[in-house]
Amino acid sequence: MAADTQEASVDSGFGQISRTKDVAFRLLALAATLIGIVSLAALLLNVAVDAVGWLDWSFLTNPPHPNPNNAGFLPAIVGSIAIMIMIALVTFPLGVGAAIYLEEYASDGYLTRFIQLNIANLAGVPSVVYGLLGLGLFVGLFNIGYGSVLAAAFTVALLILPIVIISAQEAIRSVPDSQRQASYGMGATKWQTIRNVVLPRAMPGIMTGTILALGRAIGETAPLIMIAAPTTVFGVPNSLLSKVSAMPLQIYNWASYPQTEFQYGVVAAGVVTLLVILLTINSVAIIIRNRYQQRT
Amino acid sequence: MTNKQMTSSETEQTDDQQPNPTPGTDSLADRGTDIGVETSSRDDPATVTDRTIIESRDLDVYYGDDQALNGISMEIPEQQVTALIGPSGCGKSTFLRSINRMNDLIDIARVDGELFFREKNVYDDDVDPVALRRRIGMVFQSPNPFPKSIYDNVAYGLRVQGQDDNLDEKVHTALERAALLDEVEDQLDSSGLDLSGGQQQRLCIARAIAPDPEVILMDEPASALDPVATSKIEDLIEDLAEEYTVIIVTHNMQQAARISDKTAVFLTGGNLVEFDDTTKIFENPESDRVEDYITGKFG
Amino acid sequence: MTNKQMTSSETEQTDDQQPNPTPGTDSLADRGTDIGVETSSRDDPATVTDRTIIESRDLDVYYGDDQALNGISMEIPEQQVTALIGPSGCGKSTFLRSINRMNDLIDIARVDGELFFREKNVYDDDVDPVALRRRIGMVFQSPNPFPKSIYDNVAYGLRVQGQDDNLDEKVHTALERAALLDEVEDQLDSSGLDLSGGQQQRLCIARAIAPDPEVILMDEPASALDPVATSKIEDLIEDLAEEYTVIIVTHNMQQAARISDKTAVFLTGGNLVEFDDTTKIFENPESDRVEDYITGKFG
Amino acid sequence: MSQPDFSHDGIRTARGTAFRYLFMLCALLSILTTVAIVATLLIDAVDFFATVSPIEFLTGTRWSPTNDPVAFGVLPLISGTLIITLGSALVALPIGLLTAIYLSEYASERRRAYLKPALEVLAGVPTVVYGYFALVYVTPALDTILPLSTFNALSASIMVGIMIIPMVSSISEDAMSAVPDSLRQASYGLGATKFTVSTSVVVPAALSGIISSFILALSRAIGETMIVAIAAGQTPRMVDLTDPAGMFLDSIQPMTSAMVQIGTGDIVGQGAAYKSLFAVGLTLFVITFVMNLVSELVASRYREVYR
Amino acid sequence: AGVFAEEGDQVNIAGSSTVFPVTEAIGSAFSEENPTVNLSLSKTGTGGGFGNFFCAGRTDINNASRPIADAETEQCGENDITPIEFQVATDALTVVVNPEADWVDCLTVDELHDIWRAGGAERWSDINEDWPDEEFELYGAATTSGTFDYFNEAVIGEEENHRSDYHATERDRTIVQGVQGSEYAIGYFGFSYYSENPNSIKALSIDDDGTCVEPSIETAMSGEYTPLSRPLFIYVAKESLADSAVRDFARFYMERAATDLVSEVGYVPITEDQRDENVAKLDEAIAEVTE
Ligand SMILES: Nc1ncnc2c1ncn2[C@@H]1O[C@H](COP(=O)(O)OP(=O)(O)OP(=O)(O)O)[C@@H](O)[C@H]1O
Ligand SMILES: Nc1ncnc2c1ncn2[C@@H]1O[C@H](COP(=O)(O)OP(=O)(O)OP(=O)(O)O)[C@@H](O)[C@H]1O
Ligand SMILES: [Mg+2]
Ligand SMILES: [Mg+2]
Ligand SMILES: O=P([O-])([O-])[O-]
Repeated sequence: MAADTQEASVDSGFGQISRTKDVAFRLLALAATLIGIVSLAALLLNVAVDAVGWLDWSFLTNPPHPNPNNAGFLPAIVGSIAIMIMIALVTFPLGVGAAIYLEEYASDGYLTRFIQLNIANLAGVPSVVYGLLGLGLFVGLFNIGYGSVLAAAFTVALLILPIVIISAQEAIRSVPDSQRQASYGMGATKWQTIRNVVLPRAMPGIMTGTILALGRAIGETAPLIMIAAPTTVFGVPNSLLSKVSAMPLQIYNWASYPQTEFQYGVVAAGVVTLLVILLTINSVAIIIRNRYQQRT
Repeated sequence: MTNKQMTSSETEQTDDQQPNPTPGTDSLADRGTDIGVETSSRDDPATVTDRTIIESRDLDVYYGDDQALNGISMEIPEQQVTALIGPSGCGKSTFLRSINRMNDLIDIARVDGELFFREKNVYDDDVDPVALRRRIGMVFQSPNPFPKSIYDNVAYGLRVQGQDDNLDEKVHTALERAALLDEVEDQLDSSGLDLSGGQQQRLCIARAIAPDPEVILMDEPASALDPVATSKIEDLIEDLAEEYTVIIVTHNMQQAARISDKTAVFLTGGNLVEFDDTTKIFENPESDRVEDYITGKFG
Repeated sequence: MTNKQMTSSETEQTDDQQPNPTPGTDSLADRGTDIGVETSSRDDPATVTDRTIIESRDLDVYYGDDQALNGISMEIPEQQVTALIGPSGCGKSTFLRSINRMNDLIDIARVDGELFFREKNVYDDDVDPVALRRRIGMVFQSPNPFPKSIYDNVAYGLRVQGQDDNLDEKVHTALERAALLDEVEDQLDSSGLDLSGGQQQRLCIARAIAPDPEVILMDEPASALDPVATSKIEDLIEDLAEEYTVIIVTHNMQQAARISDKTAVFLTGGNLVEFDDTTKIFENPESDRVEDYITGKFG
Repeated sequence: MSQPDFSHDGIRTARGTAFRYLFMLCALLSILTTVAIVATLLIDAVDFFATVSPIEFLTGTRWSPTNDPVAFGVLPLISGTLIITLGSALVALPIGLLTAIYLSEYASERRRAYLKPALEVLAGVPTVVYGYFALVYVTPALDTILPLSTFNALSASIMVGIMIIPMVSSISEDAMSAVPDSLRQASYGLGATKFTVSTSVVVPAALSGIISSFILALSRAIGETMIVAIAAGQTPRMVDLTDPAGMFLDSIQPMTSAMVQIGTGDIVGQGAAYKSLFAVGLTLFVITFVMNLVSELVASRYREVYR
Repeated sequence: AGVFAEEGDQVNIAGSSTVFPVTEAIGSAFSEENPTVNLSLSKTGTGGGFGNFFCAGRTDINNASRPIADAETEQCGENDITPIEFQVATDALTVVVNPEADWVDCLTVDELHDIWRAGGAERWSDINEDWPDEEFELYGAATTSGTFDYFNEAVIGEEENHRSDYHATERDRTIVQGVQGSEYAIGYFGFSYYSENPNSIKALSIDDDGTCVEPSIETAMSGEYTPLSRPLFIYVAKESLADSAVRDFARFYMERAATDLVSEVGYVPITEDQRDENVAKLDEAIAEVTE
């Protein structure tokens, strides 16, 4: 090798370029990533601690009561579950049907693009506006009773329908085209192909999306307020027209009670119950997703 | 041995994909042997019928504004193996798909001209493509079994077509004909996806023949397989031709030469340049361009 | 003309990618001309220095458990064009990226051995790869201008490296050296993405040379371009070598023969089989395998 | 030879058509929903505007639907919404963007695999819970260092901000991941540090996706109801933008919160006071609809760039 | 309603937030004995309950912290609803301030008037020069509430308006929190909200005729606490009594209103005489509709 004249400049030239900015930025970005998670964790810890002593069997099985020691969550829990079942019954077929139409039938025309854009937009309409829709449509026009199971379920179903459609579309889109080709090649009709090939393969994805959407539904409060769901319900709903309460609504109401024990006890117990149920729902979705993770 | 060397100027031509055919001086017959064609033993006249099962007349196919097939006319004989060969993009798959109207599934595809299946134009208004496809089986480039059990894969077509009497028997027969039964007999309930690539492709063939179609279309059925699996599929195809009409697209000229009775050579632009007995095509093609293609000058 | 024909048995070999070298009988020198190598005029000793700028000693590179380079030792001379050729996957890009430590960006990549840039091992702990890269420019396979104005593309490296005095002048000079100035002088504010492919690649070269590096690494810089654009880039590379050391990976042997002074031939397994003057490599290689590769027997 | 019979099977065809239209109906339901929303809002809003002029509604600076003298100026409510949006933007946009950069440029595959779902939990927590957190934990905590009203815009904004972080971060991250690696390589090749690559190449290239995420998140903040209804108070006042302390430390009333107040029965039906619910709802719908539309259009631009 | 005729085991109640705890306590006890009855209870304010629910035929019972107004009776009549009034408790409307507000323990009715009328005092010092020169932070009942109506009538009077620049809410808890959070706040609501939070807020005594009287169950029961002690009612729709669930609940309510259940939530229970009177009135109405 020759080149000895340049050696000095060479060594200095490879020295460390300042990384202060780089390192600082990295830490800043990491901190930003963690800040939401950490503060949520702190709040959850707080509420869990507050719920201790309040969240017990009698809380889960009693009706509400003005005395915090007797207050119970049962009608709200049952109400939420009843609403949820109804929502699932409504959104699942409608959502999957719309997704099938958009993915399997619709050609790429203006109407399709318009529907698609419209669905994306509906997913962003504030829930309180859906509440007004429910008030006008189900309580007003169809007269199915203020605050009834049906009115609540229909209202929230419309709210989560766009989410269900979008996730079902994604699931359907992930079915490889070679599978459809194989089916059509066998002389299957479009409907046979959809029923026997597309849907079975897309189903885990559709289920996951729907269950996650139900998780969102169970936390919705504003639409229920708008359709005048009652403040408090004793006893469990005995018909689709029964007035219904729901967990988030009961929590909202308890937050307005005079006694501090409600604020730092009963409400905390309600919040923990709601979050545990929500977490259970979401884990079911994740288990389904993992169990049926598709081979490609 | 000198003719094994590729000159640099030829390399350049190949890069640019601009064929510049140079008439060879060797006898074409000699070259036939030279390229190692083992011509099929199936052209023994006793096993071959001469009836035409599929005939296309002046068939054009367009994708949007692009023409993919240009006035294709050919008569495909019954119970023989017809190979479609040609460079990439020349329209082989398009032709295959226009036989069982799978092109209907492509929004922008449009077909002009006529295609007869046993003297019925399949593009007539009264033809239901679903009914058509029930008489024409199809096997694809890469194996695409459904994520169902082996049994259900084979039974699929039978069920779809409402032929669900004697299901067990039919499934077994199909697997047997596809030379797969011995390997999977004990695991009919396990998923079709758990098989090897070659087995999967034979499963797809079993699935295609189970409803007892008259024609089997195969679009490069072995291109995703290793040589061992490929040779099994090739054997199978020869067997199938005893009962079915097989039309196969392949990139592999040796394969076409080995297994087919008739060969159609498509060239770029969607033209059918030559269609004849396989022996003739590989040993003594009419067209210089076919000769160039077969001898590997381009494509 | 007979040697332009590729026989079918050769086709088969090519398919299987199993080289089966057969010693040729022609003189090697003859074949050099045969493949149309127009050896570079730049090996005129007056324009060539003999100083080594980059030297690798027994360099191994691994991706996870796979070894991509195997004990590479070579000395790359200053202000010359060195071409790296070899079949796909042989490690050419890997070697190139190990010079400016772009391999650091691949999580699973690991380097053993030494690589000296002006006698400093760039893998020493005290070497900051960022500083290293500021002295070694790089141009990639397909043009990758930033979605910014032409001006900002060229100014990017200057700004990043804090050389932002006389920005206008430096940008102009770089564009001029990259033979692009005339074509874009009036539209420096328009987006780099609006240029043609060949212009985009020259823009990327201008961007690479603007901060005045000592070495320019090019990884198949013309493979995404049409022949006209390619020839412009080739001219440019020859010009650049008057000031810079250029190391270029190419798949195109004619290109290597045309533009480089030195050629390194890598073969499968990450081995450097031969490294010598380009004329020598193309006219009279030492190794049979190199000969086979250059004459198109495999790869 | 007799021609084969490929004729259409009537039942099969009819069934196919029936399913087609059935599914189409499901898809059209979404359009019907939009129409129904607009119709419900409009019918009552029109009633409302028969008694209160739209000009008075849109320009009035006093909102007092029941107390004499009644006034229906929506501006105080809009200004309340503005404050919450501003406050939550200050929290969510920088944090969300930095998070996206961290996830897309810095985090290892493994770390991203658990950070992303963890972040998405933030968006899944029911808003009533956030509202409760704001009122019961955040406000008392902040009250020790700031002269805070029990109901204030600050804690509500912070909570809304935390809730929308995942919207910003995941959509922005998608856009950043769509930036081709070749651009990063080009930048590293020129001797750029990771910081420079992120800020001068990745972020500008992903800008339309990032902006789209911002708009979408802000639209969500504008429509957020329970957090503000619980924690921000019920004081419809014109916010003085020159007085940041007054803006955030005191009680305000955004549009959504006013709607809840009317909805919970504080106002007797039929009269203008009750109908104003729909006028406010319509205003909210129009604002968020336009924002969602803009966001969708901006996003479709970035999706096209690198396809 | 409509095709889905409502089932007989549903009792719907709306109305006063003041009366709410009483009904909630009794409803809770009732539902434990009658788990199949679905009892719903909304907190809408007295006026909201009459206007939006009860007289519109959507509820069977309305909680009320003031007697039904003429306009409301009329609205009910239009919809063929016959409201029957039952007094179920007595309340002491309580004026509260922050515990830190050590300068004030008692306000006269005139001073209250000055604080709460439209265009009245803005600062504490406007009432009494010795008091801090600080603006009031006012928390009060929403206009739909009986509390507002009662306070308006008893303190502000016909000639003047209640001020409107205050935190008006149906959620009394909000008032507790608001007053608790600010040294210069003042608010009013039903006694129970005070009795549950005696440490976080301070109740003021009221001077009507020269002596300061503090709000308590005793002073309300004895009638000393004027003018802010008031009767609380429920109104039952006579037509709903055809429903056995409503009947059962109304009877149950009348029995329990005279017990400790009421005093436990911070109100004065009715006397046994009042209870007997209520039961008789109820039985008479039931007899009429079940003929
Ligand atoms: N779905 C489609 N949409 C648009 N153009 C298409 C479509 N399918 C094929 N084409 C075009 O039609 C021409 C013929 O395609 P085809 O697939 O039939 O060729 P091929 O001979 O099968 O090629 P290969 O050997 O690569 O499979 C090509 O130019 C192709 O690009
Ligand atoms: N990022 C990576 N991760 C894992 N393996 C890699 C990576 N990059 C390259 N390899 C492997 O290392 C070997 C050498 O690759 P390299 O890209 O250097 O080859 P090459 O000679 O440049 O090939 P080509 O001409 O196709 O570009 C190949 O086997 C390749 O699969
Ligand atoms: Mg093809
Ligand atoms: Mg490479
Ligand atoms: O809720 P009120 O008792 O004040 O009507």
